[in-house]
Amino acid sequence: MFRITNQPIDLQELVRFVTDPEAGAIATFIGTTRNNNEGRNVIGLDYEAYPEMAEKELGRIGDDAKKQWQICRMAIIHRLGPVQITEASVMIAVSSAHREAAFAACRFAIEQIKKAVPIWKKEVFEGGEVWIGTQTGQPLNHK
Amino acid sequence: MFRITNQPIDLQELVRFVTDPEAGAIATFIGTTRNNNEGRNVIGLDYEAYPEMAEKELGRIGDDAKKQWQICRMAIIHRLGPVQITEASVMIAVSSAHREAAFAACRFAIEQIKKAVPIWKKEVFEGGEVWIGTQTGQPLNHK
Amino acid sequence: MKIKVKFFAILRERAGTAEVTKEIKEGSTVGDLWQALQQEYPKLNVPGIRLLYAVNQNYVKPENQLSDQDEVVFIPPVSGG
Amino acid sequence: MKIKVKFFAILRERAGTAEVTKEIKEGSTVGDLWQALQQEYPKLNVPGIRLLYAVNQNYVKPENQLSDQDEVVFIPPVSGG
Repeated sequence: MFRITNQPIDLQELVRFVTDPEAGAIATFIGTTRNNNEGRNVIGLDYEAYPEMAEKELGRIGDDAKKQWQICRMAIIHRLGPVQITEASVMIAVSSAHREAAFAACRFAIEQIKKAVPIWKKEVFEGGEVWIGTQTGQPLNHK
Repeated sequence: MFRITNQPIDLQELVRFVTDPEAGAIATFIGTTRNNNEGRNVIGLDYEAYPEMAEKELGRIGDDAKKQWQICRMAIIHRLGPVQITEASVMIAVSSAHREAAFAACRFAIEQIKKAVPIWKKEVFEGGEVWIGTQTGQPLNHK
Repeated sequence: MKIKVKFFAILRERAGTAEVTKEIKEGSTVGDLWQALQQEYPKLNVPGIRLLYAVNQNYVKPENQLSDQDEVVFIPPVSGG
Repeated sequence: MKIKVKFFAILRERAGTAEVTKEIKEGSTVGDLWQALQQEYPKLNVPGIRLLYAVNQNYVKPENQLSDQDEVVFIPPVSGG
């Protein structure tokens, strides 16, 4: 299950999806909006995506993870639109027979999301707003 | 929140507990009963603890994690009694400003639980039952 | 040939539109299209920005040649998660 | 002096009881107590098992001297998680 949504994400849905009688471990990751960033008081985040491609790239992360680790099932849901402090913007769940694979694939997924999935966040802070990553001009590699 | 329980564990309860406006990341781990182990068809697991000491040791894991990583909040709940296939025996949740600490502390917690917390599982499989770890006689270090 | 261009995030705000159809000559590359768009929408030139390029929802290099009806997106630094 | 001993998991099953109170002489160590218990409950001697020792809910070494009313647990290899 790899999708984007405009609704709050339900962790139980992901965990149910990856539940598997062959699995002894489920690792999950939740990205939440935190109240500060680089010294700014953050009011909230606002996410935008290139939807068709974002879902495709999330699925590709799943495929890549399955090539690298023995995992049972994987789910990623990324939320779009405004996400308030403490709310979740992304949730990942991975099940596997043994815990090493679940942890590794879960960590891999969040790193890849931050590198390669066409989703952008605008940070709304006290005194302004900014598209994160845009000013830094960090080089990104072509895949 | 560090405790043992005879009831099914509620992941939402742990996630709510570790939710923190200073946190940008929550990592969780769920240990589940899997339908096979070392070639045996597993019917279920049955957990027993030295309860007062188990909760104390879980709390110590939390203290040790806080010394090693910058984490916001942490919760561990371990279930006792029979745990059927796909059900959870243990859940861990850790929040932190940045994801590295949450992942590391979550991983640390499950490793420590398996080493130092006085909880035992009996595996009930087709044809018998066995206290896991007992026959192997693996040496354990004094703390 | 006709190319559908979608803008997201900072580029959507700079262009003042989320989608345009652009007429461009046969054999043009993604890089050529970007040059042409910057003429038309000078604000798309964000100082220091490093873009990725997608054609029909796949990442491509700027040398990639376009075909009629392609969907092209210029991808600002992603920041999901 | 009186020592409260609790048994768990395989040792509880082997002892056939979850808790006993054992009278033992002043100056005895955890290791001494274990020897005495094995006399009384020969089945506690599980071949190859490696135990840890807890007194009043803290891990201790077998040389640890006991005090009256201590609570002692012999901890088989743990397998939580």
